[in-house]
Amino acid sequence: MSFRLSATPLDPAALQRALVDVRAGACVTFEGWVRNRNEGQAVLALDYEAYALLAEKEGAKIVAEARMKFAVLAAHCVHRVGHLPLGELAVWVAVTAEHRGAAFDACRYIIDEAKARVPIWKKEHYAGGATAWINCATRGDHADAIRPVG
Amino acid sequence: MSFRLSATPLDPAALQRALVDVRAGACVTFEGWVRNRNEGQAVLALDYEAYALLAEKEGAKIVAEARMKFAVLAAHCVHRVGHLPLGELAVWVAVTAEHRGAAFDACRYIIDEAKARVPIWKKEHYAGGATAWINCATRGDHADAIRPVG
Amino acid sequence: MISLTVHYFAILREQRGLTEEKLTTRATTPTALYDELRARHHLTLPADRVRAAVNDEFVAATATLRDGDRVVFIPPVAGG
Amino acid sequence: MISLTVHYFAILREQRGLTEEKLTTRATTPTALYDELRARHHLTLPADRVRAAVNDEFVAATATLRDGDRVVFIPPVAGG
Repeated sequence: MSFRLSATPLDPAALQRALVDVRAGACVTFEGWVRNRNEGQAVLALDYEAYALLAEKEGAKIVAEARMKFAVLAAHCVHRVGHLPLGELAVWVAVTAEHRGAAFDACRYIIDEAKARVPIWKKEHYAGGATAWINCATRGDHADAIRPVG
Repeated sequence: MSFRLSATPLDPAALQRALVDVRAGACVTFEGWVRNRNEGQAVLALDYEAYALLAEKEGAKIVAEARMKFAVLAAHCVHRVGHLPLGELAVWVAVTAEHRGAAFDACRYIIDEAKARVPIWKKEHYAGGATAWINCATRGDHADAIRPVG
Repeated sequence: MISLTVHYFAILREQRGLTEEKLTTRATTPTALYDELRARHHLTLPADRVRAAVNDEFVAATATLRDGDRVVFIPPVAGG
Repeated sequence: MISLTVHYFAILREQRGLTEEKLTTRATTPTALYDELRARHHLTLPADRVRAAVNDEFVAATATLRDGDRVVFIPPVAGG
């Protein structure tokens, strides 16, 4: 059971090898990828920034909660920080269990809670050069959160 | 969108590369592994047998249904046939989507429907030498489906 | 009387002792044919737990069998 | 007056123009301190959209700040 941040690219095949367990009948993984659009805008890249100490503490708490709520054998989550190009793996969650129901439910719980609670922030870089911190726009238009070029 | 059977071991990392898509924000995968116990019995290995022509037809129908029901970009399922040792990857399902909700829901739909509808059968080999075709026991004890040694 | 090919898989294959056979029958539906084969070969699964496919499509238990059909009886499945 | 260290992340770091500072304040709660900093540095997020952590633990907006605390204001998160 673990949660950690990584400043370097993730290797899902290598990460998954740590979960090998002959008691497990199911392994569910979630990968979050940097996609090329968000709310109608063309995205070129992302920056992820974390409050590392509290992020790892809160992430570990979420993984422990998943273990309490669902009959899982192992659960791991790794989240990238730094500058990520399109297509890059931003977050990886994997859960093993005897049965698939618990593996699906725990995997979804971990990513849903991580997105809502772990102090990690995402800045999108748009075609044209503007940037925005996601979820941080303030009233009216997005002018406060989207920083125009120059 | 595809469903296929494989008589040789699966390479999930290679299979997943076919799903790369910069429009995708989420990739959910399910792996079914051969586990060492089932309903209290120690399992040593499995045989999967398929009615290949109808299995691939029904599997393709399930994947197409998932595509209709959920906002997914791609969905693939590969199922092993043959003799599988403990820990072996028996079935792999992967779904990409813009958003994670659809990817989770479609992945679960595909594996749930595949287990219920695709003509594939599983024979378990137990410690001690007995075998049983799963779901094929008939009334009373399991004597009809479990074939004792010798 | 019609001539059919019957294919067996999994527990039915083991209990019948072969993977396919050609036969002639007075049965006109999958259920009637299965009951005939079940009695003859001591198959354990009752008809209501076996589905039928004809010419590689699932069919109803009461579908009409035609001369030359390829019939497959499908025990309870267990993929995954 | 108490002495505190304040750390800034993400949009707050950019708007404040630094990652941490030591300061003295009459504020006794995270909310009061945030409102003071928001007015001084023209931070855009209102206090009700910012959480607080003290010494690397989440705290209530009305928690009591103590001399020497390490305070972090947490804008809306967006992992994943």
